[in-house]
Amino acid sequence: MVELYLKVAAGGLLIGTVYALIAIGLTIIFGVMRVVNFAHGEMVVMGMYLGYALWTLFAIPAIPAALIAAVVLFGLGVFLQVTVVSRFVGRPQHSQFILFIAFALVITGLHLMLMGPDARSVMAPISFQTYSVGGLRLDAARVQAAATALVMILALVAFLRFTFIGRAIRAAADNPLGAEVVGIRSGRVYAVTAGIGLACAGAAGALVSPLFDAQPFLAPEFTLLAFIIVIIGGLGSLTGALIGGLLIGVAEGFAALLINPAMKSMFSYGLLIAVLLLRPAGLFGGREAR
Amino acid sequence: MVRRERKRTGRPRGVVAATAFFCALFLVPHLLDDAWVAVLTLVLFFAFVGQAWNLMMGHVGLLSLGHALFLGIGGYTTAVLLQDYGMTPWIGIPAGALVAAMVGAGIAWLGFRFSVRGVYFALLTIAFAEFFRILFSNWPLIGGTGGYFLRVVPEDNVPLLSLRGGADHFYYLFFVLFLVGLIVSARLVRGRIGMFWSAIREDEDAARALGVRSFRLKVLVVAVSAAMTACGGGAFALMNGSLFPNTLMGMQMSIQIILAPIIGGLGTLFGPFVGAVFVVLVLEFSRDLGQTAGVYGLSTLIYGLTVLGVILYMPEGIWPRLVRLAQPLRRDR
Amino acid sequence: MLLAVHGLTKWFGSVKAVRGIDFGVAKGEIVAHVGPNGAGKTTCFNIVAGAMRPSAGTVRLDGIDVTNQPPEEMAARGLARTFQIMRPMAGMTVLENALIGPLARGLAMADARGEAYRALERAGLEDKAESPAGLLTLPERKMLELARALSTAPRLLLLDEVMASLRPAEADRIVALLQDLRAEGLTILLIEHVMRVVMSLADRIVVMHHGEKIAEGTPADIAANRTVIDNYLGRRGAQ
Amino acid sequence: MTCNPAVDRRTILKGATAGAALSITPLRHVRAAGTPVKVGVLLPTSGVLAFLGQACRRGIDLGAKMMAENGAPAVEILHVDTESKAEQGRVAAEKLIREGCSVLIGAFDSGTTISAAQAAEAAKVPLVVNIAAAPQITSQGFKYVFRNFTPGATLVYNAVARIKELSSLTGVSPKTAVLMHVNDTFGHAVAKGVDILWQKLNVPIEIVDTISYSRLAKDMSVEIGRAKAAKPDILMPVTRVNDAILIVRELVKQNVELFGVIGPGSPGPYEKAFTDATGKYGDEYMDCVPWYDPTRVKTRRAIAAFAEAYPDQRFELNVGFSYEAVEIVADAIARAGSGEPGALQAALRATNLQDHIMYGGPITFDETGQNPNIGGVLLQNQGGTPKVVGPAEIAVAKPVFPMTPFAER
Repeated sequence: MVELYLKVAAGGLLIGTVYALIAIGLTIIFGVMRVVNFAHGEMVVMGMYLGYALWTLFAIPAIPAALIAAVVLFGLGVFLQVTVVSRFVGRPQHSQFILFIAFALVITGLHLMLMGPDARSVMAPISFQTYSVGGLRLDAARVQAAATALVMILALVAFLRFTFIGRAIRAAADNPLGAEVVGIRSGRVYAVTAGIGLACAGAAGALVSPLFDAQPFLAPEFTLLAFIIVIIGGLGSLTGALIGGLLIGVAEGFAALLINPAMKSMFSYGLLIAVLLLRPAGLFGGREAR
Repeated sequence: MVRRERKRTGRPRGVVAATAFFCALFLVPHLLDDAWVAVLTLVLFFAFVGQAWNLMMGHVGLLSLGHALFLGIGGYTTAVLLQDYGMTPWIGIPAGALVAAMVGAGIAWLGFRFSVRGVYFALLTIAFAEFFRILFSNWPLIGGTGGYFLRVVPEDNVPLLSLRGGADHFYYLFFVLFLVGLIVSARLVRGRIGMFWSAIREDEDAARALGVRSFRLKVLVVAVSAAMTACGGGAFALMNGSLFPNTLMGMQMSIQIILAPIIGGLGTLFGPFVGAVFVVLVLEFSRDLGQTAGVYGLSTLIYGLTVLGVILYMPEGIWPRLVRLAQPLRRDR
Repeated sequence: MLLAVHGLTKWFGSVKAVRGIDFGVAKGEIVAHVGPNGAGKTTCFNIVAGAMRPSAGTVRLDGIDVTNQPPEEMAARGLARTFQIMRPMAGMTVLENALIGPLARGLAMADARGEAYRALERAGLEDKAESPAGLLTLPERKMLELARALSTAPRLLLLDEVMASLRPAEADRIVALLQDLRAEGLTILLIEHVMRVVMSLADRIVVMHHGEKIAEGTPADIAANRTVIDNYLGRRGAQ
Repeated sequence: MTCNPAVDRRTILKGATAGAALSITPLRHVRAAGTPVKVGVLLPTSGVLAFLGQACRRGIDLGAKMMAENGAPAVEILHVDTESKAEQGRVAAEKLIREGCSVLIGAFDSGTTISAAQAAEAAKVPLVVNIAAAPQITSQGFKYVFRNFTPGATLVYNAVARIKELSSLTGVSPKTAVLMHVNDTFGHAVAKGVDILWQKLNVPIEIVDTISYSRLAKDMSVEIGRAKAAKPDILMPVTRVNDAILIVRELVKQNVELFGVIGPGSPGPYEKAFTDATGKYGDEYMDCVPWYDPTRVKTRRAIAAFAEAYPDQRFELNVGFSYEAVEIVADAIARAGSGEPGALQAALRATNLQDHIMYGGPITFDETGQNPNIGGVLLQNQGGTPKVVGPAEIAVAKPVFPMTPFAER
């Protein structure tokens, strides 16, 4: 039994790291533009399909595929931001919401047309491999995905801290008006932010492609998951998203183990309600968020 | 916006147009075949629940993304009272509305008590809707995910008593609901309460400083909206004869509910109907096209692109645009 | 005293914005709060109006403890206020803006309309009754703030810098209106930077600095008070 | 699109003819011969269930083609997509009835089927249910609904019976089992049925744990971890395709040692997507489902025709039952001698098809409209394809039980 608990905890932490990467993508866009990307899950699924296609066509494994997916989705993010989303920054929430619902529908439609409705699974040996760590068997794909996600998160943090544009993004997130005043061109900052947000989603999608089968209709689940993590961690906070991701990964694992797997996400929603009511800044957010 | 409409329909021309419109709607089953009647029934359904949602968003500025919850509560209450307790939907639907109003008021009370606002309020509604969806999915008494089914309508069915029947019957059921919804909304919105609601939407702090008791008025609008949505859910359950938490109470349904009023025009009385016509017809059209072309996913793509087009080029919605086209000389903006 | 504030204190996190202030406003009196930006004047206002809860201290209206009452309750008790940053309900017409107050008092629609028109007339906005409030000019918005406050038929009026950034002629109109109102027996508490106005209008002046009351008295007293001149009037009084 | 019904009719007809031209070319000859009877088909060819809806559609189209070749009366197939939405069932049915369809086939999922059945019942047009397992479809008193698919209870009865006789078939007697099921409409009904029948049939295997998981499960590691902890001899998962694949992956990764994995009436493991994704690890996975009878000539012909028409697809039960639905309708039309819905209803009620492709007795309908003679087989994936391994009378292979441990593959 102890082994099972350890395994659930380890599995939760590993997948939680990937969840965190997804959530960071969502939170960074919100932090800077105050725009909520309701099509985030669709972007993750896009990454999954990219992972699938890259493996099936060119035998590119998940880690390089994640880099490619990140680049592709970065491009998509910049494109969408410059062409459409920029006009919606500052517009009412319902308007933004419908915009992203429309994105979600278009992307799902394209997925269906290109890939069909059936689940696409990466048929790679890694899907069946495990690492043994002190008697604990861990999925190879999951360990690799978590490690890569962690590296990407750290790289992102370094980028935000040590590059000019990264600092501009952080400044914009802290105070959009202030950033404008000190002369940071918000258009460029916004475009890069949107690119990074989508890149996170895409990379995470490609990383989990050997673990989960890609299917167009998985998307809403990912979106809601990212929301839960982000709210629990505190909207706009990277650290919060990381801790939130790990927390949700582990919590869902234990809820499934101890209560009822079919009801495990009920636990997450209950937690979400509690956090929204009692700690709107998130469990780990310092600043008052509203 | 509310105001502009009032003046418009206040004129003879507006009254004539509105009367003609309702007569046409009333005659639909005599003019069109059952398939169109079924499609228009869905239009009326989405117009009605869209109207209910619009009360909250369009008139008070409270964004709910979890309205499917109230649909589910209304549907399940009506269905369970009918099937397990033999109660006519004449009792079941109001009972569902009452339960939904209480749940809605409870959520609103919690949310406002802890001053949850904006995106956070929207997320709170999603969280509650999903929470209840999973709860209903795992509730054996109502069949869980297995669904809840109504027995077939008996031979000696009296539609006016059982509220169940054929295509025409459901058309008129939703027609009446839509009409009542429109009248109730109009009376609320144009009366004293509506004035307070608008004030809250525009600036809650300023409204409170003028003596508007915003807390109870906000709880009230959520309760009214929930109750109306639940009525729609009850009738919807009678029409389909089966209920499933995942389809009736899922995120997809919540999104479908709010598309019509946003596309039609927020905060207007006719927007939800116009939006519902648009949304349902685009869906019908794109589905046929996808079927014809044999390309699966085409319908979703077209639907998405259409919604994108509307939100990009008519951000205020179709109805205000129509009103402006009909009266090119009015210049109040 | 119509309004009596005692020991009012407000913390924002670790910053003490208001430090144990006492002041009162008698019936029919005009009292002005002056002081540099950040002196805690608006915070005091917000607490009196119920928009903020004090960390300590009491607010009494007619001798009744109304500390922590919400703004709508204060409005029902006859307190009306304007906002420093104007907040017209932009999507509604000017008339509708002025209707909210009377309706909230429970008047029937027809009576409320009459009240609203009367308030607009006093503010000189009757011609604009049907235009959207969002289209008003800056002075018109100020007048709308005032009209909206008057529409609630207040006993005590709280005015937060209504004169700011108005031209002298516009400001004079407001001064005249306020003098009329006082003549009708309305009690007024105002925050004002324009010393010319304060000196001509106020019966009593409360000077605030760093969240503390540093002086109180008639305009003549204050003008003679060295501390005040050093701290505040020293710069502005010369204008 | 306008509100003019004529326009829409044209659109639909065009759609139908285009569809027919693409997939069922021979129909054109047939239609020339006489006035074809219009058969409306409602399936979820888009939306969440599209994968399965499209499999059904292949079965329908193949059925229509084969019937035409066999000289059955002319039929014209009209397809309408239900988008996997329950409320579309009614709209789709009304549409098809408006187009003059005198009989409907559909609708795969239970919610849509009930919704369509209400419209069919009101219009007195028979509905032949190809697939949908909710017991309520034939227990709510519909007079125009005929189901040639097993309701949950029968499905489970057959499955449990197959599992019970497993030990006599193989000489190995498992003692304990873990039941896992996806928490959707179907999985829920089946799992409930298994619980009830386990007692009723006195199966000498103890169910030590029951685990239900969300229909959108992306990850089964915890579920399998929990199942493993119960140390069962057999695992009985009621799945869809995706989760069946996830389960196999987890079993391999967690190196769970079992006598066997047997789905009690579970969709999924016989799908091509499953065997493709799991490869050698998907072999020896068993399932108890209604299935085609591989020993019949008719079946072999249908499979051959299917392989020719859809070389990349597998002929499985969705295809088979949809095929049979067309066969039932064609048979009823031939006997009724007219395309009038009332006559068709009477003819359907009197259906008695001895020679058909799915395993079981003759196709007949009892007073509730249910075919009570559908059997269930024990399938086992061998060499990447599902093979019938039980009951002995139609088995084409021997069951491998206990299965080869994953580590030794």
